[in-house]
Order: sequence, then structure tokens, then C-alpha cells
Amino acid sequence: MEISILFPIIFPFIMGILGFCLKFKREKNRNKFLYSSVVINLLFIVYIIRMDLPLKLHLIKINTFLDIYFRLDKLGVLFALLVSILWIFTTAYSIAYMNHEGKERQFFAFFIITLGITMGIAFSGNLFTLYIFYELLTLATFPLVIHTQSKEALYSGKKYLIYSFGGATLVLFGMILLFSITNNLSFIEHGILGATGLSNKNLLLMIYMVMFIGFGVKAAIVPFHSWLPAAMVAPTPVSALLHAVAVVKSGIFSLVRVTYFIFGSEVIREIHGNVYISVLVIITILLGSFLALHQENIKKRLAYSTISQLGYILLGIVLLNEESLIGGLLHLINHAVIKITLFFCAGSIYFMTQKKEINEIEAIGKNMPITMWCFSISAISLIGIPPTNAFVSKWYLALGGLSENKVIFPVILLLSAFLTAAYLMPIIVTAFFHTEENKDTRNLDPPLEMLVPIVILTCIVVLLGLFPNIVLSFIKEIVHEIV
Amino acid sequence: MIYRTALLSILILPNIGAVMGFIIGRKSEKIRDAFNIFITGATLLIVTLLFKKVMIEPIKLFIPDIMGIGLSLKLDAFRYIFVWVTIFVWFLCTMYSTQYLIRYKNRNRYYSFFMLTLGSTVGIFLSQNMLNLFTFFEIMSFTSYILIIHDQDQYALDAGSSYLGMAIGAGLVLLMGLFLLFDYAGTLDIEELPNAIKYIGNIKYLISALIITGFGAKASIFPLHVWLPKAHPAAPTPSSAILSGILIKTGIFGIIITVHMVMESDYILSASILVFGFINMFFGGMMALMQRNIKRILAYSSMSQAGYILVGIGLIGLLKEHKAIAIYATLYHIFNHAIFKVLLFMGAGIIYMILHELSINKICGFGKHKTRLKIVFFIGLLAIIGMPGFNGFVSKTLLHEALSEAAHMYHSIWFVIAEIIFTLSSAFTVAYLLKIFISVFVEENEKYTGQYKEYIKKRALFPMTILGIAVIYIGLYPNALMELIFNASKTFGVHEVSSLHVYSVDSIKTSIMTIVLGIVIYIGFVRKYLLKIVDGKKLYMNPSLTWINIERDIYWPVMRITFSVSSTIFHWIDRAAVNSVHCIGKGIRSLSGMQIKLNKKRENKIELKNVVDKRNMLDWKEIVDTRSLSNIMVKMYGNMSSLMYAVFIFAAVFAVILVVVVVFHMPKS
Amino acid sequence: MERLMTNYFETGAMILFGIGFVMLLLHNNLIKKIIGMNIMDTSIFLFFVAKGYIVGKEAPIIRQGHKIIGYVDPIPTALVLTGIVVAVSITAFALSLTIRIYEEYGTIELDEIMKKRGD
Amino acid sequence: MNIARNFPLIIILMLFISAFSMPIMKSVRKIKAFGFVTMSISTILAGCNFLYVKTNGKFEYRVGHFDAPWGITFHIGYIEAIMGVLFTIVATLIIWYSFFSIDKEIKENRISLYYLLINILVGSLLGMVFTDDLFNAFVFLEVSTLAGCGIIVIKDKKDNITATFKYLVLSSLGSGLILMGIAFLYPITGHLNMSLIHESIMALKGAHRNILLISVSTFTVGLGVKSAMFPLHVWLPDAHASAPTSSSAILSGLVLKPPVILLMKILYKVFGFEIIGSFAILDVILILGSIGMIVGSIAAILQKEIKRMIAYSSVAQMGYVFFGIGLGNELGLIMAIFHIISHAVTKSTLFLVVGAMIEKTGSKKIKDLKGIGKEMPITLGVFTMGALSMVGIPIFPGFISKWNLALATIETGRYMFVGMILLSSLLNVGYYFPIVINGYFGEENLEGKVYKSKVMPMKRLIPVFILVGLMVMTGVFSLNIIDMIRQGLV
Repeated sequence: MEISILFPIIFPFIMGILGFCLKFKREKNRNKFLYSSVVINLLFIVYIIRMDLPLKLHLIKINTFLDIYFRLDKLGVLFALLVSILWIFTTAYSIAYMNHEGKERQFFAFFIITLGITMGIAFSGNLFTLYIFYELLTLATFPLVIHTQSKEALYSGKKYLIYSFGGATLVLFGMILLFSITNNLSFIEHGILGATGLSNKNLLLMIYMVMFIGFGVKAAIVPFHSWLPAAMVAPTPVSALLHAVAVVKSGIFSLVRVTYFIFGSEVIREIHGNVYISVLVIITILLGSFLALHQENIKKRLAYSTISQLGYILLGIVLLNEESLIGGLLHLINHAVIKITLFFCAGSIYFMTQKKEINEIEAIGKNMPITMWCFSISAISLIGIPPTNAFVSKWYLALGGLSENKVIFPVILLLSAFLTAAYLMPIIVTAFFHTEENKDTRNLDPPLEMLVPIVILTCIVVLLGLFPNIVLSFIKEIVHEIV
Repeated sequence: MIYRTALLSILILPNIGAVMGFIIGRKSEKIRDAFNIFITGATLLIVTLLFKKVMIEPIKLFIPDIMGIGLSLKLDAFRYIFVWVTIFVWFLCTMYSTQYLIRYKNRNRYYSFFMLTLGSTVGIFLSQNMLNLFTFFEIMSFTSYILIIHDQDQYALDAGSSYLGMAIGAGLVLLMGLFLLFDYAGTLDIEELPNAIKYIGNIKYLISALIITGFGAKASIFPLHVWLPKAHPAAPTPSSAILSGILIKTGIFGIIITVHMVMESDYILSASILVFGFINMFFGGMMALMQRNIKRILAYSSMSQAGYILVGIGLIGLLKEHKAIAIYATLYHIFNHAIFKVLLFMGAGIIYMILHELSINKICGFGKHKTRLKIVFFIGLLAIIGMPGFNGFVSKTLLHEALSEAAHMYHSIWFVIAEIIFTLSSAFTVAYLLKIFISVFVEENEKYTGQYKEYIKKRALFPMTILGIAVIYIGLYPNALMELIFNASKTFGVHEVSSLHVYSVDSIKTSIMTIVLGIVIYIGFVRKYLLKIVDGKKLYMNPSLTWINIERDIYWPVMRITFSVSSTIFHWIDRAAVNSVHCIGKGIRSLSGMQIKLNKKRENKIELKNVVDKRNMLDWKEIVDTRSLSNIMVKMYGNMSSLMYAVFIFAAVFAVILVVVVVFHMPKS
Repeated sequence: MERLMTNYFETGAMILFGIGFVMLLLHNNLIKKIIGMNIMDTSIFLFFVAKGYIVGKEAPIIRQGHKIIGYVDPIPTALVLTGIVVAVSITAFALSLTIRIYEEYGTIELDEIMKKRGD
Repeated sequence: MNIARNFPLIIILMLFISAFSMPIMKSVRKIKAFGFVTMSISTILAGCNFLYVKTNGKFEYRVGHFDAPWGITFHIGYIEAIMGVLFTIVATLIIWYSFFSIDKEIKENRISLYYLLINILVGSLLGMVFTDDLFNAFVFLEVSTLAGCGIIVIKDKKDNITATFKYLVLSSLGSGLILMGIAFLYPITGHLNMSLIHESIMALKGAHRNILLISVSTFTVGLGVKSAMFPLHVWLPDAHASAPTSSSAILSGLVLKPPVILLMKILYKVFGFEIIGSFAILDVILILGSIGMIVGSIAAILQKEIKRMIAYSSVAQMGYVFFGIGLGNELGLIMAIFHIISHAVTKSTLFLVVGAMIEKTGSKKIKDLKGIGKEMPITLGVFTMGALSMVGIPIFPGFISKWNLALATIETGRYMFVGMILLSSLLNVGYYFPIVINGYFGEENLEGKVYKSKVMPMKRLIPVFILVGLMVMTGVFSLNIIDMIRQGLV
């Protein structure tokens, strides 16, 4: 049953369109519908994982290039599982949150469709398929970004589109050049270039740079990052999705694919592609953290934080050794979980009190203790304080940097961790320890649909930190195959 | 098995206590207080019961999978000292807190974090793996932060951010060291490390420097001590006591582990630690002398005492085969300092509890008639200045002996200087404590006669009494702890067992001389230069306020400059892509908006005819036809697409193509 | 020069083409433009026919009892006939358009039309 | 089955003859029905012809059974057959659409004339594609020009007349050049049949090179005018923007294409690659094509009227076609032809959809189309599909042609031009997406708009849907189409 690989991709499309067309009499029914869609999708994934790996399906094969080809491998499984699990939480959260924003029908249609597209990215078997879903992702998330449809939202949405399409164009450019060399774009461990491509190093370097920057646009690599903070105008579940799960991580995932499945680490080493990229990556890390310090809006601060954290993951990718890639992939997961929690918390604050700025949330820890606790734990984790999960990934990243004999990388990591502390701790301190007299002591923790995902995710944050071995061993297997 | 469970339980019990206490505390404060005392007491009991076992062999425990590499715990005699004193002090402080905190808010939070800090501190001392150690170290930093800023006023928050900044920064430096260590050694297990790093060469100095910096911030090594004088006065007294008595020791513990366990008492490292020790000792003492806030004096005193311990650590490395004495001195001082410093803080705390004031200018004469308080405080004083018969004397004497041994061994001029600094610092200790004692407990101030008595409850005095007894007991029987310390020194590779002979004539003489010198300093310097009489009141001055402040004058400016410079750069980069687009857009716009002057003479005859006035005619001649480039372009384009010009274009294109084709035609090769 | 002189048909055609083109370019009057266009067309026809003409040969018309030894290439002539038809129809169409333009704008001077459109 | 060989000629004759019987009819409905029926029959015949070619391969059809040098022959290969099907199908659908729109745009007494012109136009376009005779092609070209002018001017507004006049003058200049080119070629080869001319040219072995050069230039410029090669496109925006909706669709989708095919035939069939390859003409075409891609797109961004914008987009898209020709390799040529197909389908869709929008909102300005997505969601949806294809989103044909063009470019080693292609498609995003975004989204854009208030009746949208379906099919079956084109080229 190779066709079953299509289920998790197509199912959300159907459900999304169905959900848009059906007119639910009661909200409850719609919610059930949504829940069942995402849960069933997760089940599909579990189902196909339980079948023998690797699963291959040429959906439409027109020629070596125009080939819609799906393939199940461990990396894809990792990403798919991450996304679909987090999607369930996001669904629960946004059902409660979107009451507040309106136009839910449109929202949820695109929301569910985006899940399918992200699954498509996860299971793409070649660059072309990946590219198609990558473009679709832009299109499907665009209505989500501009959901509020205010002028600012439209402006940000346009920015998002321009950047994304610009990036995709670069990818296309790289893809064309690459295809002219290899005549093959399938993902294969250790790359498809082999010994053939090495004759033309400069061209290969150019292709790699172009593709890296192209996909890097979605992964918010500096200087192509400014869509990300701008996209903050979106409703919080969307920001969480954009930042933590779907969009940026798709960019990262694609970069892993390009680096290790198309080029292969040996080739990149040979062409010195990683050297140039790592400069950009370092700037990304530092810039994100420095500028986060200047943001007063919580979500914006988190957005810049995302930039720097994505830089970590990118660093893990470009260092080209096992440890760093382990760190990178682990941070992919960890950052996803942490950032989604942080965003959910920020969203809850906004949802309950309409407060967005940091100086407005004084002593909010009194009113929203659970939310703020979860926020604090995730924030501490993001800084990389043991025993939370981000520490583990940063550990591997630093070791990866060291085994390249470059002390600069761990130093950058730590500097950025310090800055992370500098921009996250004030939020916590303000929320808990800045007392405002005569505060009302109402409990403002958000409704259960929103609170439960936050709490569970926080537990995951801590548990992943305490017992990383489950995920770690899986990632090690992946990495072992591809580096 | 039972021992392992016990080992785990002393790690877990406080954490359970934290959670349970929080839950209970929402219902009833009294039960919570009792519960907390019970938990700490139980932990203390377990630890004490483990003593026998530990003396025979270390207890080890390994739980796999936690944090990826597993949780590896070990309790040997060396660690036992730290663990026991920690829990002991905690137990007393918990008891003390129940009294002290009565009028504070957020008590529930305080107790939770108090217990969590205990859990993590114990964890630090038990960790057998650098990574576990680091983990607990970081947790401790965060939980103790909440203890420091408990007051939540501006001062506390500032102190808190100072502390947190230092803690996180230092933690990261430490982490960097660990990265390198792991990269070179491939393991972080403390027992395996010495073998693993034997041949890594000089990089080990970098590694140790990083790790020691990390731990040094907690141990308040100069110049990383800046958080200390701020945090102590800000925190509630039990917290300050803990900070001073125990948390500094976590740093010390880390340094001992690094220098002696991991790096095997490397000579260079030990020497540098020694130097830092002396700087700390002297600088701390001197700064303490200047201060007016009791808690700040005590904080600087802790810094100075940490210097003593560091000196001891350094000497262990320098003395090589004769290191036993230095080890005894170090461990003993760690133990003693914890006890008497906590005692002193508790005393200060009681004053604060009553008056909410800590400046000796204001509380001057408060303790004149508070006999019990006075006695207890005095015991602490005697202990810290090293008065024979009190525990401080024991360790200081041992330390001094170790120092003389080293001087004897190396015959260097430096050790003469060291000796002078040592004596001077000890004298400083005497002087600043006298400063507190005399102004608070000796001088008269009618303002405070016979009131406030009811505040001092037994629950607060009881822990102090216990500590006082401990001070005297150890002072009188210096060998009381010797079994433990001998055992502990095995960890350092010392196996000969010798008993201590602290009370010799020489040592007492030295001690007395030091005290006398201290009194001289007090009279000759403190009372003469620091005490000014303003409006008939005696006020102590603090000249150090005008001195260079490391934090204010060095750290902050450097950080601020770095920060603003990099922020500017990054802001620029941040906007680069967007701005360049805007810039190009603007450029095009301004280019298209460029005004082009067309000085056309319009030969409009009709108008000329009508013009009669000459002036008018002149005006008319000066009409300058200006239009913007964009208008011209639009017009041009409009013309281009008109039929006229279309034909022109056609002709031009045809001509160009013809020329190009004919000229560039390549003969077939 | 000599080539120009010997191929006088072609030369004439080119000169005519130039005249027509310049008319088309420089005259504002639509009618004159159309005339210019016609001259250009004619020049091309001339050129084409000249290409088919061979000196001293007859037209390929078969008459009773007249034997033709060599004849002029008839195809260009035939093509030019078609071309003339096309040119005539275009001219007719252009002229009718000119009438419409005159009705709409009241003038057939191109620059005036331009001005009127511009306003 | 041999009767299928006659179909090309039958189609052309039927279209011409039926056209002239239209003025006889009185009822407008009958005329429309008649136009539609004839065009659908042509479609069916073209389809049969295509199937015939597919099974039996290409064939030469001698009109009137005269052999090549004397009679006119039709050369029907894959490309011609595909073009036949394409033109007739698109024309049928546009006629279908025009049933509902044309009444509002032109006077009733002109309707018979309009359908007459369309039939003639399509017939002549097909003739131009089918014929193997150079002069025959010229005649068809002139007929199509006149008919094309006719369907612009039929609206009889000021703009139309001036636009038509410009178009007419420029294309007659172009025709003059083409005729001149023929005049240059004929004396040195003695033939008008393309294959025979090619043989003669090869037999010349390098003699008369200058004449060949000049004739190549005259052909390029002459045909370039007709198919809006940059910078000879100046007539196009006016003409396409002012014409009635269905005329714009036909003009942009169909009328631009046969001259390009003729140009390809002249370059590659008449002269042959061996000769053309040594001329600089291909580079000229390549450069003009790529400048056209960029400038056309930029000009489109600057437009304020939506129809003009799409017209400029046509300039850019024709730039792609010329780009493909100019590359001078097989893949480039294939993709030029493929892009002709995809552009024909896509651009006619876009014009029809935009025409509907203009009709409903009553304004041509882009800024008045904000919020149209709420009022006409389906229509704008179709527009979005077309826009996506133009931008080059995978699956849609626009992507396929850009991708392969890029590959072809790399084959020739000119990496910079790949950047040109991508830049131009990025610019495409710049003018298509704002319309879509402002149409569907934006609080203030949607304010006061009533949902589905201006929605088109479904029967009017069916032809548009079919066109979109065709567009998607073109994308999905692109490989088959490309394969067929490749076979056709050999």
C-alpha cells in the first residue's frame, strides 16, 4: 500500500475544503470536526510509519525532473511527527483563541490545509516536490498571516509574500542549475552529486549558496529575515505556527534536505560552501538576540528570538559533522516546542488582558500564574539552562562546533544564550516581581482549551530535557545515515 | 541499596518539600512551617545517619538516561562535609525563617524556593558528573535569585538582576569550559577525567580558567564579586545567611573539584588560585571596613573569608606531598565559615527584623541591653576573628601553618608579602567586626532602651544558640571533626593520619597579635578616619563610595558601549534589505522628481502685443519652465507610443538590426 | 556606384522606398502618411517585379502560333498582383479609419489629435 | 481516414465561406449560433486532424493536387496540428463567452460583422500556420491583420480608432518588410515553398550571404511588429486594451502567435540552423526577448488600467517566446512553442475574466477592483489561477516553460539569462498578486462590499472554466506536449 503515504497529505486538504464548505450548526460540531481531522492525520502518520521503511511513491512522473515523488524516511518521519503533534495542540488552542478574532471558517480551512502541505514537505522525495509544496506553503499561510486584514497585516503579508517568493525564485534558480548538472533531483543520503559534480566547483558553490539563501529566507537567515518580525501581526496561533512549526521549520527542513540529501557533506566541504554560509549564520544568531533586546512588544521579541534560535539550527546544519547535526535536529524539535509554548503564553496574555507590551504586564504573574509559570520554564529552557531541553541541543551544537576546531561557534552560542537570558528574563521578572499596588487578584488564566496545550507543552519541554534519549537516539540514527 | 535510596532521598526530599509545602501553604501557614522544618530535619537526620557508612566507603548512585548521560551521584567523606553543613545550616535557617519572615509577603513562594535551592545545592555537592553539577548549579542560581529579590523593591530587583546577570554569564563561561573539556576528554565523569585529560597539553589551562571563572562568580572571586555586596543586603536574612554560608561554598566546591580532582593540583593553577585568594582576602577585608550596612559588611567579610579558603586551595597544590595540612585547613575553614557566618547573619537579621534598618549609623546602640543577642553575636565575632577557643581559630591557625610550610618550602619573597597580607586581612576582620559590635552593642543610644524585646522569639534564638554552641565546641575540641576530615583528605590522595595540634603557644600568640593589630586598626583608622561627628551625632563615613566601582565604572560602561555599538550595527543590518529597497525607491523617485529647467523663450506674439508695461515684459521673460523628470518621461513615453514615434522606432530597430546582423555576422567556421 | 547604375530598377525602388518612408515619418497629415505608405508599397512591388524581369525576355503569355523561347519569370508578377490587392485593401481601410478619425476629432493632423487625446 | 488529410483546408475554407454568409442572416442569435457551430466543427475537424497526425505522422497536403513548386502545399506536422486544435478550441470558447458580453460592447448591427471577422481571423491564422508557402503565408498574414484591426475598431470609440490606425500603419510597415524579404529571397532561390527554398539556399553554399542577411533582418522585424517583439510592441497596449473583451482575448491569445511560428519556420526551416547559427540574428532576438521580458513586466507594474496591464504582460510573455527562439537550441525552440500554447490558454482566460470584472464594476482602473474578491469570488479565483500560471507556480504551464527555458539557457552556457527569467517571473508576482490580494483581503478593501453581489451567472463562466481546465491540463500533460513538439520539429 504505497499509496498510503498520500493520506496524511491529501486528507487535510479534503478536510480543509470540507470544513470550509460545510455549514456547521453549532460550534461544537465544528470543533469536533477539527479535532478529528488533526488526530486522524496523526494516526495516518503513525500508520504509515509502522509500515516498512522506506516507502516510495511516484505520484506523477513526467520525466526525471517533473516527478511528484514521495518518499518516507526517518528524517521526514521526525518532521512529520513533530508537526502533526504540535498541530493538535495548536488546534485546541486556536479553537479557543479564534473566537476572539473572527472569520474562523476561512481561518480553519487554511489552517488544516497548511498541515497537509507541511506533511507534503516532510514526505517529499525529491527537490521538485519539495519546491512545489514549499510554494504552496507560502500561498496557504498567506491568508493566515493577514487574517486581521488590517493595513499593517496586509503590509506584513505582502512582505512575507515578496520575501518568500524571492526565496523560492532563488531556489528555483539553484534547482535549474543543479538539474543541468545532475539530471536528477531525488533525495539520497550522502547526496546525489557523488564524484560527478566536483569538476565545476565554483558553479556548485554558487548553486549551494543560492539554494541555501533561497530556503534560508523562510528560515529567516539574515539579511532576509525581516518578514518574520513583520508577520507578528497575525493571530497568535498563526505566529506560533509560523515561528515554531510549519513555516520556518519547513525552511530548515528543506535546508537539511539540500545539504545532506542533495549535496552531501563531503561535497560541501570540498566546495567550502559551509564557510561562507556560517558567517551569515553567525550574524543571524547575534542579530536576532541583539535586536530582541530592543523590542517592547512581547511577540516581536519572541520573533527576533526565533531568528537567533533558527540561526542555531542552521549552524547545526552547516557545520557538517554528526554532533552538530544532532544538535541542529534536536534544536529543531526543542525550539519548536519551546517557542510554541512561549507564543501560546503571549497569546493567552493578549487574549485575556489585551496586553502586548512588556511594561504593561507588570505583576501579571499574580493573575495568570499557570500561564506565566509555563512561560518562565520555557524561557529558561530557551536560554539553555539545564535540565531543560534546549540545553541538550545546545550541548551537541557546541560540541559540533568544537569538533570543527572552531571555538568561535560555542562562544557565539553562549553569547547568544546570555543575550537570550537578557531579553527573556525581564519579561519574567516584570510579570512576577514588579508589584503594582491594588491589583485585582482575579484569576485570569485562559480557558482550558488554551491552558491545557500550554501545560502539556511545558511538560514536554522539561521531559525532553530530562530524558532526551528517546528522541536523541532516533536523531542519532538519522544523522548516522546521512553524514 | 538502602544507602542509595537514602542518598537519593536527601536529593529529592527538599524538592518534594518545596512542592508539598507550597500546596500545604495555601491552606495553612503553620502546618507548612512545621512541615518544612520537618523535611529539613528529616534530611539532616538521614545525612547524619549516613555518616557511618560514608566513613567506610563512598556511596554511589547512577540513574541512567537523565539528561542523556544519566545522573551520577556520589557521597564520600569530602562531599559529606559540604552536604552535612549545608543541610545543617538549612535546617537552622528554616527554623529561623519561620520567625523572621512573619511579616513578609509571598511567604509561600519563599519557602518553595528555599527548599528548591536546598535540593539543588545538595545536588551540586553530590554530583559525580560535571554536567550534573552544572545542571544543579544553574538551577540553584535561578532558585536563589527568587530568594534575593524577595522584597521586590527597586533595590532588590537591581541587586537581583546583577546577581542573575553574573550567574547566567558565569554559568555560560563555565559551560564553555565544559564544552572544551568534553571535547578534549570525551567524558565528564569526575573520576575518569584526570586520566582523560592527562595528555591534552596547555589547553587545560584555558579549560580550567573558564571553569574557575564560572564557579568563581559564585565564590565571589575578585573581580567577579560585584553581585555579592548588592545581593546580601537585598535578600531576607535567612537567604543572605544561606548565600554567604553555603552558596559561596558551591563555587568553592567547584573550584576544588576543578583544580584538585580534575586537574590534579596543577602547580600553575594552584598558584593563581592562591594569588586570587590573597586579593580576595585583602580586598574583601578592606571593603568591609568601609561599609556601614551590617549585611554589606558581612557580605564583604564573606568575600574575604572565601579568600582564605581559596588560599587554602592554592596551598594544597603548592605543598604537594605536604599538602595534608592545607587540606585540613581548607575543609575546616569551609565548615567553620559556614557556621559562624550564618550565626552573624542571623544576628544581623534579628536587628533588621525589629528595626527594618541595617545602617550602623541608625541602629547604633541598639543592642546595648539585648544581652542574649549580644552574647550570641559576640561568639560569632570571636569565631570569625580567630580568637583561641573558637572554631575560627582552628582553621585559621591551620591555614597559617600551611602558609608557613609553603614559605618554608619555597623561600620566596612573595611568601613574606603573603604573610603580611594574611595578617593584615585578619586584622581587618577584627576591625570591621569591632566596628559593628561596638557601635551596635556597646555604644549607648537611649532611643532603643528597653523596647522591642517581645520580637525576639525563641524560634529565632534557638538556631543561633545551636550555632554558638557548635562554634565553641569545635573551638575547644578541634579534633572533633578530624575523623571526617581525615577521611575527606583521602579524596585528595593523602593517607597518613595525623592529629591536630592547634593550640600551641605560637599559634595563640599569633592570633592574639593579629587581634591586637586589628584593634589598633579599629582605633587608629576606623574611629579616627571613618567616624565623623555631624550635628552631634556619630556617623560612619564610607569613603569607598567615591572609589572606582568595578561594576559601575567598568562593567557597565563596557557593556553599554559594546551593547550600543553592536546594536547599531545589527540595526543597520536588520534594516539593510528593506532600507536598500526603500533607498533605491527613493532614489528613483527623487530622480524622477528632479526639476529640469527649460529656459524656453516662448515667442507668443499675441501676448507680446498685449504687454504694454516694460516691467511686465521683463517678468514674462524670466518665466522658467520647470518640470520634473518623471513628467518628462511620461510625456516622452506617451510620444513614443504615438504613431509618429512608433514609426521612428520601427525604422531605428530595423536599421540597428540590419547593421548588427551585417556587421556581426560571423563567417561559418 | 556602378552597381547602382546598372540595377536602376532596384535603385529606383530603394529611392521610392526612402521617399515613402520619409513621408510616413515626417508628415503629420494622416492622408499624407497613407500616401507615403502606398509609395513604399509600390516601391516594394517595383523591386519585386524588377527581380523577376530578365532583360530581353518576353512575357509568358502563350499566344496562338507564337513560340516563346525565353520568358520573364511570371511568378513575381503574379505575387505583386496579390500584393497590390492587399495594399489597396489596407489603404482603403486606412482611409476609412481616417474618415472616422476626422469625425471624432475634427482633424487629421496627428499632433492635434495627440493634443486632443492628451487633454 | 485519408479524408482527414483534407481537414486543414476544409477548416480554412469553411471558416471563410461561412464568414461571408453571416451578413445574410438577420437574427443576432442565429449569427452567434452559426459562428459557434462553425467554430466547433472546425475544432472537431482539427481534433480529427490531430489524431490523424498522431497515428500517421506528418504529411504534406497539396492544395488542388498541384505539386510543390507550382502549387501551394500545406505542411501538417505535430506542431501545426497542435496549433490547429489550440486555435480552434480557444476561439470556440471565446466565441461562447462573447455571446453574453458582446451585446454590451458593440452596436447590434455590427454583430454579424464581428463574427464574420472572427471567423476570417481564425481561418487566416490557421492558414498561416498550416501553409508551407511563403507568399501564401504573407497573404494570410495580411488578412489576419485586417481582420484583427476590424475586431478592434468595431467598438467604434475614439480610442479604438486611433489604436487601430496605429496598429494598421505599423503592421503594414511590417508587411512591407516581409514582402521585401520574400522579394530578396525569391530571385536567389527561385522558390516560394519553404522546403524548396531551404534546399536552394543550401545549394548556394555561402553565396549571396548579404542578401540572406538582409532578408533575415527584414523578416525578423516585419514579423516582430506583428507579434509585438520589444520594442516594436508600441501598438499592442492601446489595441488590446481598447478592444472589446473577446477581441482582446483573441488578439492576445491567438493573433500574436502565428507570426512567431512563421518566424520560427523562416529561421529554422527556410534558412536552417546551419545558416542562422552563423548570423547574429539569434542573439539579437535573444537580447530583445529578454529585455522584453523585463521591460514588459515593469511597464505592466506601472499601469493603472487593468487591461493595459495584462496587455503589457503579453509583451513580457512574448519576450519569453522570442527568448526561446533566440537561444538557438532545440529545447529553447520547443519551449518557445510550448509557451505559445500556455500563453494562448492563460492569457485568453485572463482577458475574459478581467473583461467580466470591468463589465460588472464599470471601471477599468486597478484601484477600483479592490475588494472584488468578495463580490466576484469565483471570477477572481479564476484570475488567481491564471496569475499563478503567469508567475510560474509549479503544475501550471507557466512554470514548465520557465523551467525548461532556464534549462535550455544553461545548455547554452549563458547563466546570466537564467537570472533574467527569474527576475521577470518575480516581477510578474509584482503586478498580478496585488490585484489578487487587494481583491480578496484587506479590511478597508472589503468594506461595504456585498458578498457575491456581482457574481457572474454560471453559464457565462463555463467557457472560462474550460479554459482554466485546459490550462491546468497543459501543465499536467506538459511532457506529452513537449514530446510531440519535439517530434514535430524533426
